[in-house]
Amino acid sequence: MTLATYQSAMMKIVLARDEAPDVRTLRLRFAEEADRARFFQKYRVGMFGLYGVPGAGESTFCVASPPTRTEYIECTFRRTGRVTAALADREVGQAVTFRGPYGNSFPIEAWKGKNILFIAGGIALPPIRSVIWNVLDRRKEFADVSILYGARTVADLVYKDELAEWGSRQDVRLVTTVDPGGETPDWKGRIGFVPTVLEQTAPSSAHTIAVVCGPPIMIKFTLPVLTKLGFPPKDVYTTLENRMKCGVGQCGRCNVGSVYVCRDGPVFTLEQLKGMLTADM
Amino acid sequence: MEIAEALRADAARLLAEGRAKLVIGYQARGPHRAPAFISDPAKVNVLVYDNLCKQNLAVYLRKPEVRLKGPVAIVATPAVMRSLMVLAAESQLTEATVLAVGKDAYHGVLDLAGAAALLKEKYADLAPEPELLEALAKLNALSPEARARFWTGQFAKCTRCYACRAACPGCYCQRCIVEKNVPQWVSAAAAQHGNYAWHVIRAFHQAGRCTLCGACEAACPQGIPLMLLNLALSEEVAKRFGEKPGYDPAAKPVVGSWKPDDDQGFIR
Amino acid sequence: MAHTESKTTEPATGFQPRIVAYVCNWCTYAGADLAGTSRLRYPPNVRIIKLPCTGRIDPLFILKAFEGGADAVLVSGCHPGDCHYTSGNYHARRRWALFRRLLEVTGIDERRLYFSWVSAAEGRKFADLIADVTEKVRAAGPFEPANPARRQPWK
Amino acid sequence: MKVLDANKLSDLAAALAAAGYRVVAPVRDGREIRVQEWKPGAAIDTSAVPVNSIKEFLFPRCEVIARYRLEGDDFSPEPVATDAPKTAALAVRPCDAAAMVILDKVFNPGTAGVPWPDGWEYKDDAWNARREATTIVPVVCTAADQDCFCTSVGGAPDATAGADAVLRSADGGRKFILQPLGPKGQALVAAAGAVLAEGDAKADPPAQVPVRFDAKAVTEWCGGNFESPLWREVSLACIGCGACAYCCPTCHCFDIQDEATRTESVRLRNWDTCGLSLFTLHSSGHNPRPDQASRWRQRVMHKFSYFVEKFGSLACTGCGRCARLCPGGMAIAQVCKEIDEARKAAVK
Repeated sequence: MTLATYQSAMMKIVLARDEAPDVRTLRLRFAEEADRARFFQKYRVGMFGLYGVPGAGESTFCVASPPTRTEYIECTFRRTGRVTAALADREVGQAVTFRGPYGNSFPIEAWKGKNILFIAGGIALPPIRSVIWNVLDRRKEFADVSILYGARTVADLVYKDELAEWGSRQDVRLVTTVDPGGETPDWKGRIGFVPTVLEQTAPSSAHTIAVVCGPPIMIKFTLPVLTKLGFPPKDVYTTLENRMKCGVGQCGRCNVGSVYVCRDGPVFTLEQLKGMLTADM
Repeated sequence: MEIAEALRADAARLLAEGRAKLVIGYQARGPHRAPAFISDPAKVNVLVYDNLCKQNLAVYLRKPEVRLKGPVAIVATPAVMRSLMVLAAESQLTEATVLAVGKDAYHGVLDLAGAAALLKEKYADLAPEPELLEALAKLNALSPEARARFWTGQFAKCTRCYACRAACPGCYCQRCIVEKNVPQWVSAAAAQHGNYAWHVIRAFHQAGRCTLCGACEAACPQGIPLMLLNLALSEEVAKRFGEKPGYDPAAKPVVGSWKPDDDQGFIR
Repeated sequence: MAHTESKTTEPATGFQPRIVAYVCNWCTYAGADLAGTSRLRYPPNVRIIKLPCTGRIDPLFILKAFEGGADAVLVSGCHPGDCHYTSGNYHARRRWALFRRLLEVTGIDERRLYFSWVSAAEGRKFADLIADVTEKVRAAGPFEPANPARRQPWK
Repeated sequence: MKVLDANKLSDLAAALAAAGYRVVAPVRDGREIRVQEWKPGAAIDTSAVPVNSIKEFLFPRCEVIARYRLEGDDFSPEPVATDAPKTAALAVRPCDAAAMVILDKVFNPGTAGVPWPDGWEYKDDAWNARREATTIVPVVCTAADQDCFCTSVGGAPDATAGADAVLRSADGGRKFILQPLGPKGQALVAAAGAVLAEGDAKADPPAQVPVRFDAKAVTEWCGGNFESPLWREVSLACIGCGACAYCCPTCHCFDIQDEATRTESVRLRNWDTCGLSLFTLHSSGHNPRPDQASRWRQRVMHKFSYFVEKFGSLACTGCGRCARLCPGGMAIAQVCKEIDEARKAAVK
């Protein structure tokens, strides 16, 4: 018997890139066409998966590439423990395991015609990078696209090439910022914490969807600013990353109150979050 | 119930005088004796003391939620006092307010030095239960293979709930070796080799520190005779190094110190 | 460390013990080196793992060797007074004295666990030691497959 | 009706073993009574609630869920063999049988009448295979101790939820009546053969288990009291081990970890519990449940609030093991009683 729930697909690393100190992106190709087809049949932007190296274990990350790119998936992660170290040490041509996609997704079909504001901090850009690319790959379907991205230091900014690309596009408004003291002499972006910069740039909330992802402390201070700017809670989206093991609503690890982040999330609106026991997050 | 009455009076007094903001003692819950956490002098009446009061309350002194409610006064049997001595020797506490209870006596409110003096004066000859000594003697008499079989059977019961660790006042590491996974020294699975490594390392990390209070074995929901391991080590500590931990709040750790003339007959 | 494995070494010539030796860098390893450069013969049954000092040899290392199926473990370092770090071997001595008792009571007796002091000048002692330990372990036979310290195959 | 003498439980076990069942039953093991695989000669002891539940025979403490062959830096998947022997859980407790129905909701979603997001397809094959292969035969409790509280959580000493057959003490403890309750139970009775006699016996009255708290009230209170100071007070005695969760018949949280030799890696599913501080610790160092109070709250909330909300039932069957075995002398029933009282006091 095979345990279907825990069966992983075999993936081959086709590209590996260091984004920032200890932050790495892997581009993975499905070894089996059937696995690829199954994945993309289900995959919507915002879903996550479990990436593994046998002997080290599995780790949960969002799929960082959009469903509009159907030949591969990407993940970006920080090297912090046993599994992420093993993943980071794998090289192009080697294999890793993957199972997913799991969870819910951003309802971007419902956002057509609206402005979209992305707000991300540090290593939390990858979970919404897939949304950004999904929107940009279908650029005509959406109105204004703005991205506010901050990190502790210039070195900690991830996807530097893509930031440059987004910054040079006429149809994207990109604001990058680093925490005070994190700038370099040639830094051209802003200096300040994400919530502060958000308040300064004061984007309009009219017909706008906000997608926020960042460390708990950034989220805590950003949400009130969005409220102040007039964003209704139902139009503010975020994606939670709790510790997960099974990914399928059984292991009990990602509970936030009665919510299983893996099953009921990871994408939530601020409206939903308000009804949740955020102290448990 | 003379002891309990004296305890209640002193507990109420300590709380009323502000010398303690929390008294940890024992209360009855059906046939069980559960810890009582009292901060209101009017509620000291729940305190009881009898020979069912076996839990080593010293374990709570390392719990942040309990510390926050301090300063703490603790109802302490000789076993608990010995744990306090070990904790003091290891710089885990600098002072203590102890409501010292003995087998049939109440010794009043003592500080750390007072408890140390009391232990030396009245409880210097604390010895393991005869049943335990006998069980270890029986185990020693077996062949190595038979001992291995015995422990295979015992460790097979282990669910890795870590009640033994949680119940031990001496197991106060912020992150236990078994929870470290880079590298993973001890298998986390409740299976043969991980269970063996866990129990051996748990016992070894108590070597020279264990006061034979029995909290680990009493806590084990599966009834694994952990005291056999602890006693074997304690006997060796006494025999080789002449040490009996838990009497001197300034003692040097047995493992972690050394003497040039330590026996090395087993080294070639 | 996670990659130890249980495999009984039983070539056609009969039982060949697998002995894991944890040795210190400054004395015993140098002693083993001297045995080699002096062209002294000793049985090839020992796998040497070099550590900075006997003080660094955690009992977990010994458990890991048995977990992977070592038939015996040898731990060796500088003679008392010779420690490169002054007192590492004195600390280790106390630890071993207690740890061997713990292993004994759980069923791993003195036929499986050896301790020695071998200095950088004692190539001969090292060779003789390995020969003697190998003989003793050969006599003791393979480490029991069912011993609780050993990893069992996953079902 | 099918009856057998009270001292013939082992004969029944032997007959079932001979018929190809793996029999698991409560057997005395030193100071404990433990549900374990019955071996010839072992005396089945129903005198007290065993220290373990039957959970571990359907959801083992550790289990291989994936396997890989390692060759240098390469690896390839290997098949996993799930062990699901035909099993009879004999003379176990009604509260354990009831717990398996609760666990079905987690491991076999969709089929147990549980509301679940559309298209949820993740069933646990291993659980389902073992569940299918297991015939559960509880014995009606004729005695209860002060830690039993099945009647407070919708159970009863003679409840048959999750049971395929039931043993009833009869004729003042001299006999057992074995009553099949479904096809699996009937198959077991048939397999038992001549050990069971056709006869007549009068069932003894089940134990009296007083209702200790109002579970509905606890659920209701939990819904609005996540931040209550009561959690901090009642959890002071908690020393942070997993004794309660691992003896619990309904606790089902687990961890997934890899273990490898040089040639083989297994992905293991190990029991885990919200009581341990590492359970929710993020690799960043952030811990959503930083203290024992929040961890203990999770335990109570999960059983009495979240599970009710998600699955429509409590995740507690009142077996009382957690209270009997808690090294810190805690009792969930006591806490529920305090909650019930706190609620009543608040209403006044």
